[in-house]
Amino acid sequence: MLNYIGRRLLQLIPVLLGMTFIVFLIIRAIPGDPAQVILGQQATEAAVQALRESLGLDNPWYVQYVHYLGDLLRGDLGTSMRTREAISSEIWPYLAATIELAFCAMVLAIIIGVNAGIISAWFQNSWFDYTAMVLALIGVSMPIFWLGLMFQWGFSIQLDWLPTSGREDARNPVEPITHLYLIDTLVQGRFDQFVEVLKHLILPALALATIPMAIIARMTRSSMLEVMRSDYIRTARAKGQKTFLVVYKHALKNAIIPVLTVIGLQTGLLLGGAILTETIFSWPGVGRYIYDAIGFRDYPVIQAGILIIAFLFILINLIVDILYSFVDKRIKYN
Amino acid sequence: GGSDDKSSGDNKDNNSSGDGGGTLIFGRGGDSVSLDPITVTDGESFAVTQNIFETLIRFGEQDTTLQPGLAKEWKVSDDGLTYTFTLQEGVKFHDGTDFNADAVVKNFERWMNGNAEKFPYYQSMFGGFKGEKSAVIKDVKADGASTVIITLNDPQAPFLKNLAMSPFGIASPTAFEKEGDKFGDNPVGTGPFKFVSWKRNDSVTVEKNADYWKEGLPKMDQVVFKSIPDNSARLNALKTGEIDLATGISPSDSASIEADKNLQLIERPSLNVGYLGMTVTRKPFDDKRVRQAVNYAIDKEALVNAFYEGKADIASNPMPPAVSGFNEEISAYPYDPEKAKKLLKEAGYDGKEIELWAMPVPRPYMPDGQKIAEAIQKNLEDVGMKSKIVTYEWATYLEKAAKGEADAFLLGWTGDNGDADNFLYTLLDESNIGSNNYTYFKNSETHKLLLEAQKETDEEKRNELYKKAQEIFHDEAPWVPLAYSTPLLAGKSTIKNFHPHPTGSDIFDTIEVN
Amino acid sequence: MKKELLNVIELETTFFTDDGPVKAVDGVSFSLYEGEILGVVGESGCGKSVTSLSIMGLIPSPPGKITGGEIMYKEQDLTTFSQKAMRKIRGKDIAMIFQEPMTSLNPLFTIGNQLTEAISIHHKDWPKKQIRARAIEMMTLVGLPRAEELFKDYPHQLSGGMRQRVMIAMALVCDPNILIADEPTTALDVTIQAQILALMKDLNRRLNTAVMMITHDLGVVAETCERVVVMYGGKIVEEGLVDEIFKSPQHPYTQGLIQSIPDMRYKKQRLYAIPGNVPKPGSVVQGCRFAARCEFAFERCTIEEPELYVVSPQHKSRCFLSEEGMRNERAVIES
Amino acid sequence: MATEQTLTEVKTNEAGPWRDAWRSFKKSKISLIGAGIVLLFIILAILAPLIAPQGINEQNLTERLQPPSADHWFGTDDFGRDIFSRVLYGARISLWVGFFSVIGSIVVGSLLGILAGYYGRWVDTIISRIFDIMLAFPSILLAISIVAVLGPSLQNALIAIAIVNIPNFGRLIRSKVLSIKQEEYITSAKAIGMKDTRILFRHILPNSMAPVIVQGTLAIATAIIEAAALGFLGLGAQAPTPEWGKMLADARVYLVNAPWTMIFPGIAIMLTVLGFNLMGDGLLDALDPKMKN
Amino acid sequence: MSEPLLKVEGLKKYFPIQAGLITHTVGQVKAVDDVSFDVYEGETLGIVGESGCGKSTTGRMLMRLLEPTAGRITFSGREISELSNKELRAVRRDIQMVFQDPYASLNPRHTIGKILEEPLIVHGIGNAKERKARVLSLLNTVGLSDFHAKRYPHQFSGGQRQRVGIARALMTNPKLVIADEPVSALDVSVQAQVLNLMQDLQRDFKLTYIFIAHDLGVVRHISNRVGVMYLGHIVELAGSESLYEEPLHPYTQALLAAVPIPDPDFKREAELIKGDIPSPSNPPSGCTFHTRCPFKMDICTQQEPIFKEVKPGHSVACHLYNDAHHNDIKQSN
Ligand SMILES: Nc1ncnc2c1ncn2[C@@H]1O[C@H](COP(=O)(O)OP(=O)(O)OP(=O)(O)O)[C@@H](O)[C@H]1O
Ligand SMILES: Nc1ncnc2c1ncn2[C@@H]1O[C@H](COP(=O)(O)OP(=O)(O)OP(=O)(O)O)[C@@H](O)[C@H]1O
Ligand SMILES: [Mg+2]
Ligand SMILES: [Mg+2]
Repeated sequence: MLNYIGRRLLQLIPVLLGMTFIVFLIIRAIPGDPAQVILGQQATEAAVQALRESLGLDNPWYVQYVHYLGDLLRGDLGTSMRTREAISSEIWPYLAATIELAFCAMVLAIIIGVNAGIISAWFQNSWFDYTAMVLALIGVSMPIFWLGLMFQWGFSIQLDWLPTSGREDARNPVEPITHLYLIDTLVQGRFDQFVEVLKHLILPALALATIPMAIIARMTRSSMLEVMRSDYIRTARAKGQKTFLVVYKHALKNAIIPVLTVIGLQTGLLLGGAILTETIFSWPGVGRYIYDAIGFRDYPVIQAGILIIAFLFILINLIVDILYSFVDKRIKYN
Repeated sequence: GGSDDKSSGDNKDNNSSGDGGGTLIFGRGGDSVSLDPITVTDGESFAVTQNIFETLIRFGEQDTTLQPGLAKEWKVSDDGLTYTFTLQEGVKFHDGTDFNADAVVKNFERWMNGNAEKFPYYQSMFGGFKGEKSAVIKDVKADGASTVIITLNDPQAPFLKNLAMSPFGIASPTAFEKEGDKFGDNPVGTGPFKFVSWKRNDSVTVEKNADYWKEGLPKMDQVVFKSIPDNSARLNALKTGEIDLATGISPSDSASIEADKNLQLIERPSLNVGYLGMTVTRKPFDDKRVRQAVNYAIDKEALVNAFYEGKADIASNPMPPAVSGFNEEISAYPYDPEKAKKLLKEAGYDGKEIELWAMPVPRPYMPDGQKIAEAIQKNLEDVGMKSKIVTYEWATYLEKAAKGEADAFLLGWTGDNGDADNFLYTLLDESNIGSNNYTYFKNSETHKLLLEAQKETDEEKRNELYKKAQEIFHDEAPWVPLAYSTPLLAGKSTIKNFHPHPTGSDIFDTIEVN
Repeated sequence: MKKELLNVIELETTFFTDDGPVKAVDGVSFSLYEGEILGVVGESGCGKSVTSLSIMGLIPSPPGKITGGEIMYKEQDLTTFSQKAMRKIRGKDIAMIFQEPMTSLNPLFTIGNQLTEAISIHHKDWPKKQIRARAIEMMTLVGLPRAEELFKDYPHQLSGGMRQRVMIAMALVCDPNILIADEPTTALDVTIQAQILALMKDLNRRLNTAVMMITHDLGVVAETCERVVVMYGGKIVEEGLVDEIFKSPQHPYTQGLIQSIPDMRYKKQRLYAIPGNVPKPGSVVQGCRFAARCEFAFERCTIEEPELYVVSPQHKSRCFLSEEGMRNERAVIES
Repeated sequence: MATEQTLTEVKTNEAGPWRDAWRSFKKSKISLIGAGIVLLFIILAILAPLIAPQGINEQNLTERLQPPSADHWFGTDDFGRDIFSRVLYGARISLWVGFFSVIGSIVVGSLLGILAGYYGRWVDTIISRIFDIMLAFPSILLAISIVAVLGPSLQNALIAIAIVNIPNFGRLIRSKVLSIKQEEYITSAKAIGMKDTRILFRHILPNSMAPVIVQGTLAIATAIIEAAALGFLGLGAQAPTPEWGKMLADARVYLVNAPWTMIFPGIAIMLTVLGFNLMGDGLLDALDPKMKN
Repeated sequence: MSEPLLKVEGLKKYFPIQAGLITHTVGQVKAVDDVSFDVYEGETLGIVGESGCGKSTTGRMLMRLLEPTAGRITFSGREISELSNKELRAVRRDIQMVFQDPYASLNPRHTIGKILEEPLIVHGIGNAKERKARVLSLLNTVGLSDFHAKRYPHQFSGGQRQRVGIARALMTNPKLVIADEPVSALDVSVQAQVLNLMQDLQRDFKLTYIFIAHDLGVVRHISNRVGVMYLGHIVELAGSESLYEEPLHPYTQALLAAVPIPDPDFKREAELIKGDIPSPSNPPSGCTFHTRCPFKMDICTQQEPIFKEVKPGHSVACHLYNDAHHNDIKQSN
């Protein structure tokens, strides 16, 4: 087990290295002079040149890359060109916002998706199955940025049930500790704020959850159907086991394995897709952070942001792989 | 972040206390970059620092006239090289440090010993840093506790206006000496509000400075600067009551706001101009007649009505009327497609398709570059000029335009300090080719006029020089000036005494919410 | 005469597929007696598994459905039982083991878990200890060594033979009256098959469980069963005591089948081969299903469907040649 | 004999693997609906100039933001342009982007996949690693980065989407090649003395096509959404192109006052994507039932 | 006796087992371990054994579909293991193979006609017309009709598919046909048809067969000589009469005893053997059968028995028949 994790971590090294290189290349290839951007429209040429030098932008790219790698190894993600803050120290609140959003979305997607999939498979060809699967197909086909706007239009503007944007009620701001507001408010015993935070989470999380939810539901269903046809399910039924237990004990555990992969993949995609949701709901997350940084040519921030998301993505998939081995003892990692 | 947490916690009150007080949630388009004003150049940062810091001289409530700030009064020597400021007394910084001449000198010393990267605005407004030849300020000295003397190397006509700009807010020396580079996270000034906390990309919270030196101000207990990047999301938040006041209202929404009795539309006096620039070094715009033809071809009125929703005036000059020196005698080219066609024919325009660059980001002077470009495209097509709309990401856009790569491009300018020089010289003088003179326009006459005006301290004479220059610009037509827009804000109808400032950085000392 | 445990009467099971309904089992009737081992033999697709799954009420539905007949057990018709009632029967009264020991055990649960589950379903009141003891007792009974250790193992850690033993243990753990074994040894190697067959015979004798042994291997039938039912195309074509069926098979299909197997004990010069192919299930045929491949077919065979004629008290055959009056004729044809 | 023979031939000709796939595809109502939707949009796209009541760029500033009416079925936008016409033309753009970006990824992906799968060893290691790295980035993020480099335009969005999808197809083909290499009919082809290249092109590739077609159809759906997302973020099509995502971005401001400017392009995206998804699902069942999981 | 058509000496195939932090070989599956036998023209050599004993691996190595780890394979006097790819393809004209799963071994996207024609195209035999004629003639030979050429594999029954598989193997007029469990997947009644067909073809085309199967009855029926494999070794090889009547190796005896006989009167005499087949990745020391052998002696656990002829035409690898094993030990020391 440890051996396996160790091996997977070792295997990550070339991928991570490749990732840093690709990110670095892409960022360098973006046209535009960050120095000019930092100083703005009214800056003089001399000032721009001076800034360029002091940022090391006039070094050849490989020198910049080596410096960059060296810094990364020291845990230094660089300094934002715009705010002049160390990215490693300023990124957490953004990341926390995204993580909180993504986590809630994923929890929603998993709970609803998996159960809808199970029930659809259990009552195959029933009206529930048809409805759920049609909804799932529509869900997969949904442009979430549009869906998000429609939610906003419907639930915030027309019905005025839920807030349109942000993470908290600005009149009653959360005192951040971990920057995961659900946790922070609970720790401080501020249930009024907790409810506010939840209210702010609902729409973006729902929008973000739509696609993974649909995909998970479909995957669970087909995986369940496959498993339900298998011999050991027949065995369980031949023992006289209750259908509920056959489904939720015997079948689910087997069917969940491919679903786990999908969950892992979708979590990563969701982190990327958050950029759209964050735009629509003014969510101060890492997606916006990167997107804004692109606008400002804030190289170090773009690099660090993309790298961190990609790293999280890899990490999640690693965790999923490890989860497998807990679910399925057959998977021998040696 | 701020360690001062008495604001959070138990104040669940809303802002309905009769005599002001309460919290104002101000929704805006972006987050601050830093809260140390001298280090930044962006309006969103200034919007906050304006309320925490004060400058020696401040602008008028809604114009760019010079008013006493932290300096009660000032004198200029005849040669224009020595400025003597008398400071307000009894003012304290938020951290308790006394505000006095010493503090002012320390601020100037901090700035003068910096560099272009750290303090970009100091460089661009005052020419350079200590010891540099181009530096405007020679030195700054305290004369007693409440007098400061600033000596210049060369006279600078807009010097006082420059000093009134937000970056030159006076900070507590104790604090910036202690915090160093982190001062931007923990700003301490003398302003009406004290810094409380900053949630990146989300909100900055400031609270009432109870010891503010202006009696009875500020009215609000707390102001939250909330960033909601998306215009429509911001408006939605206003409508649902999540915020009280919103900037960056798109003109297209003005009608619906005016119709809503819970909301009011607030206009910010204009200090900007939006224009279509034509790069005079590129065909076909190297021919004056073609440029004039384009001026005739564009239906500015329709544009202003459609995309500024009437919240703008048709522009006739490269600077807005609020700036002294504006030439009222010049009127904009009328919409005359026939004339345009004729001029094009005269010029022998070959029908070559041009690239029409559209701004990728909204700015007050250009609420929707894409759409305006589309409309212009149509206008040009009507007179036989084919164009292709091109856009780049904002930074690239500016950079490429500065390199003279655009045929025709949309752009605009918001004045920094309300001086004509800041428009005409910056945008159209040959010495700014490659930076802000994107049209590459070059004219020996205007060059002479503008340089002369920089040295001229007599207001009348100076204005004459600028008016003359504007005539030449009108005739040479490197631009199609499109509009002087009044940027819009919207707020709850309960908001009172809010006077948005043309520079875009508002001080919330007088604002009240009932 | 032994007591009749199970009586299947005119069972008809249909699959409603996209290509129309397929009658996989078409009017099958037979009885299973106490303590006996009944062989059900036939080539693939003839409906053996569907018959057994019908008895268990485990026909995958949709698309399958019992469309006719009765399955009488303890004077009740199982086809009328609800799923809930059926669950009480399954495992406790009628147990089943399957062809693929590799896939019939849930790969994600330990052997112990699956065995004890089988017990606790029907003995909810038993304490954990008792359940465990019973499971281990059963494992020992089916010849699984180191039962205690195996208890914690996962199926993939066991060999095919051991897994089939686990399956048998699981089936017998609640003392069922009937054990349906659907090709329990087909996937196993010969040496292992011999062990499992021996085990089943032994258990049948010791526990007096009636076994319905489904197989396509006549060798297995000859070795283990007392009575046998031969199926072809969803129907029973011949039924009788093993001795009789092997010595004097009545139906041409049974005859062909027996002759077409190479015998290991001596060398046949040339095998008898039934011409043609096993019919596609669901193909509608007029008359006798086997007529197209039958050497002895005559006109009547293609028009009219023969019934199960009684040849001797325990021996029936679905062939006109077995009809009372035809016996003599048959002798003529055969000679 | 001749006549009987030809009769049987005619009948048996109907039964190739593709025919079978078509038959089972036809059987599924859902996939037919999907194909119907796709076909409808294709027809609309082709006939857009004929059907559209107005040109895509016919501005009429006096008729801005009109709600749906008999004249303007979907209402008008802020230029007074007919949204229905623009949505119709938008179909051209979305289908074009979807189709060609996927073709691009299939071509490049297949090439790399075949190289990796067939030659194995270090070729495989390098190509697979590159795929791993690319897949480690959430696709929309990668696409945004690529567009940031190339500059925002429809064409660059198409290229970015194509690049982002390459590893998906590459991996698919690679795994297909690897698994088909193990199939017994490949062994039997080797056993009759067939050359490797012939095996690759006559046996392995044709048998890998089914999943590529399925994946391709589904990828078109994703590509359409991704293109719209980029357009929405201002990184794809530029004004006045009536690209759906771009139309949504332009219409956001009118969410409250003129919701129809948002609703119709959104529905158009959803329907087209749904069509391709349904069709892909049907194809999956018809062409490659084994691939389902 | 004449020269053998195929001579196999010391054939081995070890599959590496890979694992570890940085993948490396941690062990081997000894799928085939030192197998030697001859095949004579016109005969059928049967190979039996339980699953995983290495039958298929052996068959595949004979055609070099798998590269042997060691050993020599000589076909018609040519060393197959040393041929270049080009020469090898030519040899594959003379050696053909029939596979166990008749469905999996036919490309589902090709018609039967195309499948059958392909060997001819590959070897450049005949022009289009001649090829077509040959396809039709062979179709008829294996009992199918002309119109079947236009059909696809999935439209056939298992037996018919296996006929196609056989027809394909015969397209190039091979000398040797290796049939790997050609009837295991078939129904009993159809199995007899295919066995008969194979016998007829052998007679008509003067074929030599290597017939791999696990059904002892089938092997006896079709083979002249039979080799019994256990865990990668051939433990006994003899004429089928001799092998079935007087099996020498305890494993052969156990195997024969385990086969159910379709005769209710038959009474089993021999004891059943106990235990499972060990894993080929970790075979027992000495004689690999010793874990299950009722006659196990001390030497069996230590020393591998030598495969040798103990009676004319009857070879066995068992210490029971090795009087000279003491000498052998001395020699090896
Ligand atoms: N789920 C199903 N859907 C449709 N048809 C089915 C299904 N299950 C079985 N059948 C049909 O019923 C027929 C009888 O199947 P059954 O499994 O009983 O055969 P069998 O005699 O057990 O064969 P085998 O020896 O291959 O196990 C099959 O040929 C098949 O066509
Ligand atoms: N490619 C391979 N890699 C690793 N091990 C293999 C490979 N092919 C076969 N083996 C192993 O070699 C051993 C012999 O396999 P082989 O297929 O020759 O057996 P067989 O006698 O044909 O069995 P069966 O009767 O099941 O077909 C088995 O244990 C198998 O697991
Ligand atoms: Mg069966
Ligand atoms: Mg094999």
